[in-house]
Amino acid sequence: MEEFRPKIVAMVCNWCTYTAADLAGTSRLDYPAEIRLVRLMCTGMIDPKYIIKAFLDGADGVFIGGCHPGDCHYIDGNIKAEKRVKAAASLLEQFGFEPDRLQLTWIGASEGPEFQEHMKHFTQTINALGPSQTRELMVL
Amino acid sequence: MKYAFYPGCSYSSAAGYKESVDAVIRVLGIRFDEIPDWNCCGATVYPGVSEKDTMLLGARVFSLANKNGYLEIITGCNACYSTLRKVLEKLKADKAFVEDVNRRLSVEGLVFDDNSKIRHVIEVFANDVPEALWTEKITSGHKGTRPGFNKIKVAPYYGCQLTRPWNDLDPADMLEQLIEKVGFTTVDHSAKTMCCGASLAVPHAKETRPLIKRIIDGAVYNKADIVTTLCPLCQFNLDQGQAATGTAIPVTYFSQIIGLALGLEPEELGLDKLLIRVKKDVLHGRNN
Amino acid sequence: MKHSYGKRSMKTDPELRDSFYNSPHGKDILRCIQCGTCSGSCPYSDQMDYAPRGLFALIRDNEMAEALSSNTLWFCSSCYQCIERCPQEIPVTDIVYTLKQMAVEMNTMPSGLKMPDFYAAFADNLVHFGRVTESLIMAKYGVKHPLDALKNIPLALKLMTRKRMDIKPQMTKNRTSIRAYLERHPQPPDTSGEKNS
Amino acid sequence: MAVTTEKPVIGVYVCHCGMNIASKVDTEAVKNHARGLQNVKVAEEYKFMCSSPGQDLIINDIKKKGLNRIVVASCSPRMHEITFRKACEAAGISKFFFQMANIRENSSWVTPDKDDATGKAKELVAAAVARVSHHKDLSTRHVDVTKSVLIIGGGIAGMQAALTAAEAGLKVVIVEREPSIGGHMAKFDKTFPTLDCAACIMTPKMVSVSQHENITVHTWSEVESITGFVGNFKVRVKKKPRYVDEEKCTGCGVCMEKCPSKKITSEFDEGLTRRTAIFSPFPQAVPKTPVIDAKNCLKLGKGKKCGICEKFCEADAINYDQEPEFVDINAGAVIYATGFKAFDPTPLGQYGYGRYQEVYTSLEFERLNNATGPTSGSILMKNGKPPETVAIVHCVGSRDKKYNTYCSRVCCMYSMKFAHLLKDKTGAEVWEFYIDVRSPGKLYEEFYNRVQEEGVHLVRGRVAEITDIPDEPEDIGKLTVVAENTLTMKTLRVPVDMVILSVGLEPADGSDDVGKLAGVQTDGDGWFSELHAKLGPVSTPSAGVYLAGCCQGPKDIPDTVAQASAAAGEAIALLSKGTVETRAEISHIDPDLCTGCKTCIGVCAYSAISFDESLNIARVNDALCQGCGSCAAVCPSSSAQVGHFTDNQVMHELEELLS
Repeated sequence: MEEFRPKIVAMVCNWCTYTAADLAGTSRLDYPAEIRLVRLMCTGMIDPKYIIKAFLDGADGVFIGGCHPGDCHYIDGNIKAEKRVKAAASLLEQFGFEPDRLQLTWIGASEGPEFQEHMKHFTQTINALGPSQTRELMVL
Repeated sequence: MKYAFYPGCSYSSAAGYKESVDAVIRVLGIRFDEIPDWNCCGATVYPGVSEKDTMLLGARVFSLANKNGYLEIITGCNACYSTLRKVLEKLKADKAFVEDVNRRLSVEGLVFDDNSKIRHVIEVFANDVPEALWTEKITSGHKGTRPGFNKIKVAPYYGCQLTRPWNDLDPADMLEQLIEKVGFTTVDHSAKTMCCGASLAVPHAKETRPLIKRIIDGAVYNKADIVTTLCPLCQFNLDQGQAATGTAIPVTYFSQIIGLALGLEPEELGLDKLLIRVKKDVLHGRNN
Repeated sequence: MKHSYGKRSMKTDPELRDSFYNSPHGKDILRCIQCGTCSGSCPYSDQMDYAPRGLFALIRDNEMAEALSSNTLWFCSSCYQCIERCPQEIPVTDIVYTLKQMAVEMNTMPSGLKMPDFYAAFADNLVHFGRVTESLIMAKYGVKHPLDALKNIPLALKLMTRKRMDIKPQMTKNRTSIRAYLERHPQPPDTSGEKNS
Repeated sequence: MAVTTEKPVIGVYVCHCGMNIASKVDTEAVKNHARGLQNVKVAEEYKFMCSSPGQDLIINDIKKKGLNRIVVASCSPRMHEITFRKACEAAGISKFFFQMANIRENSSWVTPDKDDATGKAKELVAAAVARVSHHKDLSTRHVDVTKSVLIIGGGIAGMQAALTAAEAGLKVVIVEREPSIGGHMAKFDKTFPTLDCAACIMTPKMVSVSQHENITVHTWSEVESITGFVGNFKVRVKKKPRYVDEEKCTGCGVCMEKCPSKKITSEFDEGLTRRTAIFSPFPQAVPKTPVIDAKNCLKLGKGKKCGICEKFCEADAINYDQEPEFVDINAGAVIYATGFKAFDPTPLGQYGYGRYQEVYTSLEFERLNNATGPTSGSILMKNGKPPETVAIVHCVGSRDKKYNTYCSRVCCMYSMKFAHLLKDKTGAEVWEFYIDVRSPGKLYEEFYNRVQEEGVHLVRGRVAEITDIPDEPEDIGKLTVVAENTLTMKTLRVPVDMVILSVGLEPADGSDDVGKLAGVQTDGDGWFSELHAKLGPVSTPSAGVYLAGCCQGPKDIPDTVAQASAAAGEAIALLSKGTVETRAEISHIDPDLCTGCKTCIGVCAYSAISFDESLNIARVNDALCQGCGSCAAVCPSSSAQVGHFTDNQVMHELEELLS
């Protein structure tokens, strides 16, 4: 059987992490192709159902990247996001899903190298966890 | 207080280092257990010959201490300190290598524990000995402390390998504080951590002269009565080297002046072994 | 015969270069901005044919062979001043150690250099006794460099009067095992006579 | 919100971006993949989609082939989304019917393997197609702007920006935390490379700033808070108590003469002189009104009954009871000009700063050399004698991983200036120690050559150490500078009388916090981040907020002035229209779905949601909503939706990405 290529979505904020991703690009800092970015205006607009939806659609990992606390373009959207992601995580956990599959991190606009690092590291984590059973688990 | 002690090869033949340390810890009630069957750390020579070998030499020293129930070892030599500390750092960073080392050491039934630590004797005196004990021993030293040591100007000399490359001696002015604590006066100078060239002194005496001179000058320009060191190689080099630099300022071990402050006799402290002798008025303090 | 337009730089064989660059800190020299802080800080740079900065420049020019036969390696006193000050945080001393090991391994020590003989004396002492004794190192080294030995006689006498001349070797009990540990100790080059470095 | 019911007819355009994309992504494969996607009628590839032929391709297809949705697979939307949205509008469809797939920054530039890069590009395109099918047209409104600019910092950058904006008829408010405007430039005597006197070009500017009818200056003040948004910022300024009435004070200076506490180190003179507790930092200060430094004032700080300044003030301007005062202002735009601070060389022990008295920082030397400085401009050592030999040490705290990795850009040139002035004033022998001489700028290289020809020793080598231990006894009392001359490969040991450390530049203290007030971020080194390294050097991601001078990175005076004018230009361009378009991507609450639970009201950071008691539903105020989507994320009935980021749109993008 062929090697496991995880599906990972990264929902990132337009002002910080998406900009960092652009910077990583401009600086040619490569990271795993498994990462697919979804650009949102703010992590604060991430409805927990987006996360659940992603896993139901077969995501093996969901990464959420926003501005460092205090840097949010919309005052405190990132802080709100943190709370909601926790909520989503605990919900998913009840269905026996590994918490490490969902990660929220702050990556500032100028942190291209950090973005690359996080992408590499998160992909390793997911690779280690293997394919997500979430779908089956949730159906039960 | 008891510690595993690593003398290193230059310790016993050094000018009263052993004598003075033994005398001082006796007074302070500290015990140094010499690591049984310790071997040479390889100093600055072996890392340039074979890194693997240096690792084993160092690992063996630590394991011997571990075997006797000590995780931490104490040494009085800067060269040993830096060589062994570098071995520790390399081993701690390389688990695979540790296994290899342990496999080799098992012949002697030894095991290297990577929680091992190393410190210099001065750290014991400066950080472990409680203030109270100092005040007690210094004021009411064996034969009563001689007056007037505060008129004696001491130039501290750290050498290179205790402070560099780590730069994390804490407190950074440990030696100065200790000198002041036992009642002497320190003189500030810019050569405290300059290299004295001990490791090249034998084959390259001529080329090493300027290194010795700038350190001695640092002390002389600041009107020091004596220089005090923490390493047998530094002490020997600065002491014998002055024959060629035309200066004659005594170079002691920090343990020797501490000994004086504790009221010990110059002979007990091996001060008679210095090539450049300490003047009487210094030994007995200046009253006027 | 091959025609040449001028002095050509020694071509280093790639293996030599790679084994250096693949050593623990080898690639760090690529960071060097050639500011000379290391050389300026080095207490023995005046004696070196190439001070550390120059050495790194040589290596980056593929002149590995020349770097390995430079006397620089043998004048490093391991004072770490260079490391402390290097603005690029290059572990200069450790890199010199690596180069020295390569030089010992390949026996590229320039002849007439005294340090390798001193190293040999030291290592020999260590290998035999597990510990070293200054007087014995001096004796062994003195055979190769009688002048240095002679110069040291007054000092030796003085030390004796101070009861500091240990002429019986210090040694460990378990010498065989220590010898077993040590894979290598330097074969000094045949330094015929006293050429000062 | 105009709802479009027509069936989506999509055109997909894959850009090569020269070789930037094409070298890694098989654009033809991506094109063919797109052709197979639902609702896609046209899929093309082209070398440069952003070029006008590229845009025409889109416009023509929309017109001729009846496309009503467009996807361009090229670079980051932060780069060209606006370009292609304009193209859509030009062709007569809503600019919101466009979606960009970033296959350059997100694929070709970051994916080593060609197949991976192509595969990823296909997925990104597919996701964009899925998303765009669900795009809706959105409407925007125009709101009036306040034709005024807030400028934070009154140094040369702030003043330049202020004058430019004020000349264009905008109202300007400068907030400066020091007692006077002028900043660092006011401390300089001469400026490179022309050597014209800083004061001569500075003082008139300070005066015109203070006299300009459109400029208000708040010195000894700090910005407390910034709220609102582009065109309509609400700013609260805190005026620290001056204890001197600006209206009444005539600036006669008697108070300063009489003040008994005279031993306070002068910040302006870099600690080389002492000042009084009631003080004006320098003679040409604007405003002239002094301030009482309460901490050091006998009466205010030490509880003594002194009161001498009050006694001697004929204008009766002293007021010990002054309290902090808060001023609220409206501003259409904000310009940051918070400048820099000089690197403190104390940690570099080997240079002996603070240990050897003849080791100076460059700013200290600027004062030492300044006509209004401690020595009235004659360069003297602490012993009152002029130096005979001086060493200038470049790159102190710059190009050094332990401190600042970056090059501070100005040090080489000001060091050359120092060398020239030293030769000129004292005839001293000058040694400059450099790693690399960096003189890119008009007449800079020429100035470097001039200094060389004046006989300054330029040594290529970073100084290793400075010691007071001389090589020769006759040099006792001098400092010996040790460095390798990397060109001769010799170690130099130069005995000198005086050493100048050319310290680098760092962001001003507290700039980080001031930046946060308007959502301006800092980079790894603490400088403010511009919108785009090349194309947006004075803008920031926050609309209506601009950067001027060193707060964005080390700069010399010409560059600072240029950038300050540019920042003012941006502000003028923004505000001269009189209105700004409200963002369309804002929240909307569907009255039919809203259950009136008020959860959204709690999470809105802009108090943009009000509650309609009569209908028992929540309503969004378009003017206040910023479109952050916090309400949408919490709305249990999904009645709150952010335009262009609706559940429907995001979910379809996710679904396609994961299919």
